[in-house]
Amino acid sequence: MKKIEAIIKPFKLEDVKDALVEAGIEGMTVSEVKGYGRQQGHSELYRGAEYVVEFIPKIKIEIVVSNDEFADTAVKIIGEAAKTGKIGDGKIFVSTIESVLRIRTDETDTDAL
Amino acid sequence: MKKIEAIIKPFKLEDVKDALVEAGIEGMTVSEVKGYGRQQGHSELYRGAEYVVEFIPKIKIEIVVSNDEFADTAVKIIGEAAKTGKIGDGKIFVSTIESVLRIRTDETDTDAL
Amino acid sequence: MKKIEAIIKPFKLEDVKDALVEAGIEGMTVSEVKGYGRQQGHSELYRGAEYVVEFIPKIKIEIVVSNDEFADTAVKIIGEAAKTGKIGDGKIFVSTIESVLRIRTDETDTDAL
Amino acid sequence: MKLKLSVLMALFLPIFAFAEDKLDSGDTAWMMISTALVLLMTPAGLALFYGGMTRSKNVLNTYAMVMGAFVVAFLVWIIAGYSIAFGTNESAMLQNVFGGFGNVMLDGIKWTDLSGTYPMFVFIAFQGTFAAITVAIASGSVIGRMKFSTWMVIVVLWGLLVYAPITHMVWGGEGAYLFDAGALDFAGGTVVHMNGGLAGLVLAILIGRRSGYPKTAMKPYSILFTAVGAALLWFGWYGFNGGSAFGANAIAGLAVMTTTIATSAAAVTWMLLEWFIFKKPTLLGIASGIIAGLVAITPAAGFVGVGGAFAIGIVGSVIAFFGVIKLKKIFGYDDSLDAFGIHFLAGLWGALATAFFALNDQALLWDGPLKESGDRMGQFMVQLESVAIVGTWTLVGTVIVYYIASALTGGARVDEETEHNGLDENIHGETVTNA
Amino acid sequence: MKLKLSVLMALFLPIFAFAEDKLDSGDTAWMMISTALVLLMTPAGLALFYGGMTRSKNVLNTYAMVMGAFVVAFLVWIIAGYSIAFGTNESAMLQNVFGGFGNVMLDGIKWTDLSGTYPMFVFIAFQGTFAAITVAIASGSVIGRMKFSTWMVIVVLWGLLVYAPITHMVWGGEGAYLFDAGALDFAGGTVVHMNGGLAGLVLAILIGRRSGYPKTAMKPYSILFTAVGAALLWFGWYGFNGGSAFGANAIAGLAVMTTTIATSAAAVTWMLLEWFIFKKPTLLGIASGIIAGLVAITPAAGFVGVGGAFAIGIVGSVIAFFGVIKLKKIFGYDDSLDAFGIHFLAGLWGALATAFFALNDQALLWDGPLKESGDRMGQFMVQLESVAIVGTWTLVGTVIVYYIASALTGGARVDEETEHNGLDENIHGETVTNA
Amino acid sequence: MKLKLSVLMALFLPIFAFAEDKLDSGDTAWMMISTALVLLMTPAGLALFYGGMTRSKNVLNTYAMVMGAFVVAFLVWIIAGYSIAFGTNESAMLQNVFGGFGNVMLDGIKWTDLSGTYPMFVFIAFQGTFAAITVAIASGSVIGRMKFSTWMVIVVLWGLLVYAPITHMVWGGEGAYLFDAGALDFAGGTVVHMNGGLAGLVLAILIGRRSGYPKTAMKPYSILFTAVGAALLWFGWYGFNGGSAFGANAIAGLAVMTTTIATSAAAVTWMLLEWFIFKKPTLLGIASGIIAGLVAITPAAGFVGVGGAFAIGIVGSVIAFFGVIKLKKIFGYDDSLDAFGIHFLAGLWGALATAFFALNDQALLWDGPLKESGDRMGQFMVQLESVAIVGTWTLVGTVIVYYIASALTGGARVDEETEHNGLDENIHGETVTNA
Ligand SMILES: Nc1ncnc2c1ncn2[C@@H]1O[C@H](COP(=O)(O)OP(=O)(O)O)[C@@H](O)[C@H]1O
Ligand SMILES: Nc1ncnc2c1ncn2[C@@H]1O[C@H](COP(=O)(O)OP(=O)(O)O)[C@@H](O)[C@H]1O
Ligand SMILES: Nc1ncnc2c1ncn2[C@@H]1O[C@H](COP(=O)(O)OP(=O)(O)O)[C@@H](O)[C@H]1O
Repeated sequence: MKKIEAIIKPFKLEDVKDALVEAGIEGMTVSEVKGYGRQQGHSELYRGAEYVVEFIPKIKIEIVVSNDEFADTAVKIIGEAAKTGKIGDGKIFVSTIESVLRIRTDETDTDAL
Repeated sequence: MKKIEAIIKPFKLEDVKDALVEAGIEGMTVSEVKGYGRQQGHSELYRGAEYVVEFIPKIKIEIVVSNDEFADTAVKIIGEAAKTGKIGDGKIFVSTIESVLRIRTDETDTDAL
Repeated sequence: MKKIEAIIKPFKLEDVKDALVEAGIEGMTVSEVKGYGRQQGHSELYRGAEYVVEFIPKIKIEIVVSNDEFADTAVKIIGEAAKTGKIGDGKIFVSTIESVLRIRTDETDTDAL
Repeated sequence: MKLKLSVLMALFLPIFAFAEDKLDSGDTAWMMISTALVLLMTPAGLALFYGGMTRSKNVLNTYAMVMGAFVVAFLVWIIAGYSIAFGTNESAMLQNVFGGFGNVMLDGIKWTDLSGTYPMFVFIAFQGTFAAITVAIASGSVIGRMKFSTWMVIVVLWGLLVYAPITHMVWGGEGAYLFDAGALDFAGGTVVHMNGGLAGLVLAILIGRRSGYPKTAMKPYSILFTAVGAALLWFGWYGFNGGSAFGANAIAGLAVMTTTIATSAAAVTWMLLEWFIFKKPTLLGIASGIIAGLVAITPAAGFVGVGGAFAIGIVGSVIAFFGVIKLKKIFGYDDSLDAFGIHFLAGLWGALATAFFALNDQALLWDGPLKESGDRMGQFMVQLESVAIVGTWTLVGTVIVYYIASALTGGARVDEETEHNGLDENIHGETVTNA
Repeated sequence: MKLKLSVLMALFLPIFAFAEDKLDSGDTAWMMISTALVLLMTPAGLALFYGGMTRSKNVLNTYAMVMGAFVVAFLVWIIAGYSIAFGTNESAMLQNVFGGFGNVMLDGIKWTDLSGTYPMFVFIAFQGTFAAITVAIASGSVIGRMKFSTWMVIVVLWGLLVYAPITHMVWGGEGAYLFDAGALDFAGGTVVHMNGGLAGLVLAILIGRRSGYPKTAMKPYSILFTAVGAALLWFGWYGFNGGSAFGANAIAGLAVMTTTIATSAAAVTWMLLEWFIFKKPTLLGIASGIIAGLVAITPAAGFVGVGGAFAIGIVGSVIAFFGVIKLKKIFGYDDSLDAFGIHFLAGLWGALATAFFALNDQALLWDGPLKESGDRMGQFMVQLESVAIVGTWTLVGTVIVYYIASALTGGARVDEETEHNGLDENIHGETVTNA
Repeated sequence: MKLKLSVLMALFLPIFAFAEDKLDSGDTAWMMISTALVLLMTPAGLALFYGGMTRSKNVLNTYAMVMGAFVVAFLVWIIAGYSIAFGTNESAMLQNVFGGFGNVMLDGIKWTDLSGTYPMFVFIAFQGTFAAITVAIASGSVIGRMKFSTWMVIVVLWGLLVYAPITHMVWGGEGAYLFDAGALDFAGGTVVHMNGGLAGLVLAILIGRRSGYPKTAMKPYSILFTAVGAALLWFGWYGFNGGSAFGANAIAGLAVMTTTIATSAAAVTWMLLEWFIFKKPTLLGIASGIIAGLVAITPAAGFVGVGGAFAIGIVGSVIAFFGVIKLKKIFGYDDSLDAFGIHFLAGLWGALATAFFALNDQALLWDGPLKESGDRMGQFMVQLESVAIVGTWTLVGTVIVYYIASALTGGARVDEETEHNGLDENIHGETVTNA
């Protein structure tokens, strides 16, 4: 099983979620994170002192899927839906998950997804 | 070494933590996430417009343990403590961790846990 | 490719980020988490009832790098910059990432980092 | 009746500039601003004080219970409450507890009518804000588990069956039972605070504890809001106590002074108690001390001097502290935001202490044993009697109101899921903050 | 002119203690506190009411638009607004709409001058707070997309070209067009609420909708702040309506009473409408009902009785509810925080309803068909006329002001990125909260 | 003494309705509401203004320092402060700086006593709220690193050793040094703002900077709260400045007007300065300008006209802006929330500017060179002298108070861990918000 972790721009979450659901992926977990990268943050002002906000709000989406094929599909869909073409669009990471348990039913692995 | 990632209902955190500690697992990292899945969110009202809150608050627990045995125990304990039997109880994912460092002491891997 | 996950004390974030950037690592994702471990939390008071805050605010840093060497460097740098020598300094975990996609450009793997 | 008293006072105190049946612009200004100040206390002061102390999932519900209570209770007051409280009943027996329905919808009152030296309409509005805050206080005890519908019905019934008759008995003028007995309650120690606080306890016991209480830590959403609420309540209280002199006169000035002293002393007391006992002085403690002091001085504000204000504030704070920290644990009831612990106990203390600390000054006192013969012990017995009668009426009335309201709304308590998810989400469809 | 009226009233009502040309300390106290109360309404009440309803990324910008509007508009008022509104023009024709520049920078006014029974300076400051809140109301319609610079320019121009002449027409005394016609607007139903609300709509249409509207859910930052804002507005409104009696007199007392009744009734109405239609009574709904009631009773506060206050509050709430929930959807304009839906509609209703509910009481009424001959239909026609004229002036004036301001600041709308990231960040360099 | 002056004024101004030794209900109403307004400024206005600007880990501590300062300082005022400030010393030499202990615990004052035309108790309570806010202002400079216990001791000692004698010198009536010299300080430019602001700086220097200052970005918890605090301060300031006329009279009316003008002008000025210099007008800037304007006009509010108010507000804002943005950096002290930068500098400016902008009007002025002989330069020298003497007293007194308090509480500064984790957690055991 594979885990897809995508870091995207917050305002793209809705689009990405819709695209994934349309493609049949029905479970995901998202969290608010802050990203540091090439994208320049805006600057804030406090009592005349300007400081750059280097960490920019991003959304992390985590999806566990049962096989490589689904993983590829998911990566593709997210990549398309999250793209604006401007710096800071984010990244998608894929890694391996060894086992899964659905707490409610005790189903495991592929059944649990 | 293994990493256990569990997505659970927020109000179960206390029970899960207690059960883990009782079983000798003394370190964990938790974060607030939002989950999308079969569980239906509630609806919110704004100026008469009703919209469904699709992302439901969940808690993610991450635990790194030194071997498969501990991993199995942890999964079992969490699975039991977090269960309500209702949709949305969440999932537990297990993956492999290659190395660990305890920052304070520079101990590594199993010693660091 | 490797993923480094570090759990550190929040007030060390600035130092760690600076050290990483100096070493040429230019992308990272951070999030606010709460840690449970040996470090004792402070106690809060409400209407005379004292309760210990067991989950202590921590920062999680995630960095994906293209090879083992970079991973070692990153772990070393973080380990040094985040150290205070007091309980609760945190841990660093390393795992494998199979593929990476930069959303903006569709570059993959090492190119995407 | 307090109304009468201010007129009577004019005879004793030549420094008061007013004469009967003539509008005095200074008194009118003071009573109008006092009305606005007491209004502010409920939808801003109390709502924030309570809202900040609730768990984040119930903050808006708490606010809605307080703000909703105000608007409903005020209408009830205009429709019939005022008539019951301050109307005059033809039957002398009924007049003891019940002013009748002669002024329903303010029938018979013209905008040019005066109450002493200021418009009668201002008096009615001023009193209406008292009616509204009293029931709103009670909400603090049942937060986090009562249906909003049940609460709204309680507000209606309670205003008619409990608040209005009690007000009549204490402040309803000649022929009213406790008024005739000579009870001293300057601005509502019995009528408002004991009454609202005890109603809270009764409701809390009838509806039962919040699930998880007292095991689960129920953390306040934000004490910052509670502190702001306390500050606004303090501000508004100058209208509450100062306005209860019914004019911009020396008695109002005295009330302003004693209110500030007692409140400050109570806040310092609570802070020190926490510091000595728990090693940590909390902001919630300072805010709670402020409220305890304000409540304690309420029945006494226009009767006591500087020393009395200190004593009432300090002891009132100790008693409320004890109620909040100890009593609640001993008996195990879930008085969620301590309406009983603070309002009932400090109000009770203030009502009784008035007998001992009231200045023996003819120009200040209302008719009663102390004024007539300097009989403090006799006055204390009257105070005891008024406390007992008000307490009993509240107790019985609130139980009746609860059961009717519960029956009308299909049970008073929200279902488990609602309690668990929070009332904000399930009842109101709102969340306290959206990032 | 309202000024005159209070003096005139002294002749009819012997219960009023003042005499011409003599300072009355009670009236002065009341007018000063009323000024402070109305001040509070803008940088605290309205700013919180609006700020809480905006998305988190625009909260500080919303606050700055309201608070900034106040300080700029008040200066504009002192510099020339007052003169245009309350000055006296030598040309009788011009005097219909324009008081001239005789009192620019308050020239010719001494600190010892009186306005009836209290200092002229207090009258000017009091009226200045009205000028400021009116334009601030309009900001609610264009939140989240207008440049701060454009807004500041609008505030300046609008105060001179729209607010001041309208105020002159309605309240500018003998020779002023609508004043002479006998329009009844006690505290600003046309001058303030219709005017500000319609200006909001015009600006909203001219600048266009927020990107994503109405598809995207635009969640309010925190209804808690909105509720506090509503409570502070209510509190301040006693100065707004009560102070519009220009003295601590029986008319002020009547306004205090009708304001409280209409507001409570409107809040309960909105709550019940939501409950029946959407199954959930929201805190935002209660708060909105409060504002709707306050707005609706404003033009009528010192003219109607208890029954009239109930009717005006209840119907005003229904109408504003309809404006906010339905009308906006039907026409598709983005009246972001419902300045038009609530202020214009409830203000319009109140202005017209005054003709029907005003008490036929010589001591209360201002000159006009109702007072002169008990002609309600005639009065209604005058009210209609005043509504039409004020509406037209606002419409045309606001369009002109918008285009000038837009031209001066290189376009009225922020760029896409700013709108997307939030105006707090890009315009002010601030974030609403830092953990 | 200001007390006297209001009585004196009655002789000059026949428009004032009061006569000696007779309670005037309008003046009494005004002074009571002014007292309530000034009270509100501390535990709500200043506490929010400061709380919002602190880092999230110190918000509740900041609030507790301000609210705690109020309650302690008020009690100190009643116990001995009032006596020192407004008592009369038998020794003419001591009377220059010290009113003696004759009125300790308000001994000798009856509730029927008057201060001019309103109750003496109201005067004492009103002045007590000034004593309390003055020391609370100073807390802004030392936030985030001072022990709560040290602070509480400072509040007690400072109220007696610094505030009360300074008040005596300036406002203590005949025989008091600066009063006799003819210093003009209408509502506390020297007594309150310079005094509190300078005390803040002294404490900030003695206790040292926050760790990490000025390198680390110390972000404000929420400017939203700061803006609300500024609005509440503004509202309360009508009591502060208007109440300093000690009656509802034309001077109070003048103060209401000048206060609103100067504040609006200062806010606009600060906004424009930021806009031109930093390209971004911040909400914090608007709020800071409001406070700067309020402070600057305080000593002048009842003495100047429209033009003077504009000038004092605008320049006061420029000076405070310079203090906050530049001076702090140049000298490197950590005046955390700019108590010195805003209160001292704008207060100093206002005190000096009063000499130049005061209207040469016998009915307004207090005794002094300007009134006696139209000698502005002489008046300026008196103002300079009063600024120098108050400054020196504050400086020396605050140093002494600091060292005593520090010694009594085992060092004034919290330990490193507490500073690092935040004072909320370690000192009060509370967190600003619980999700
Ligand atoms: N090496 C990395 N490891 C983890 N996260 C990264 C890494 N590089 C970038 N990111 C995340 O991706 C986001 C976008 O990266 P950035 O360099 O700003 O633009 P782009 O995605 O267009 O290359 C960052 O804000 C950060 O959250
Ligand atoms: N494929 C998935 N990948 C990542 N997280 C998932 C996935 N499926 C479900 N989740 C997480 O588990 C939570 C519970 O899933 P849900 O389908 O609602 O109920 P259940 O756990 O009972 O099957 C979701 O809210 C989401 O956070
Ligand atoms: N086994 C574990 N799995 C995941 N996170 C852990 C684990 N052990 C510790 N942590 C994280 O590391 C943090 C520090 O651990 P702690 O035991 O308090 O001190 P130290 O790092 O000095 O050993 C914890 O707060 C927690 O977030």
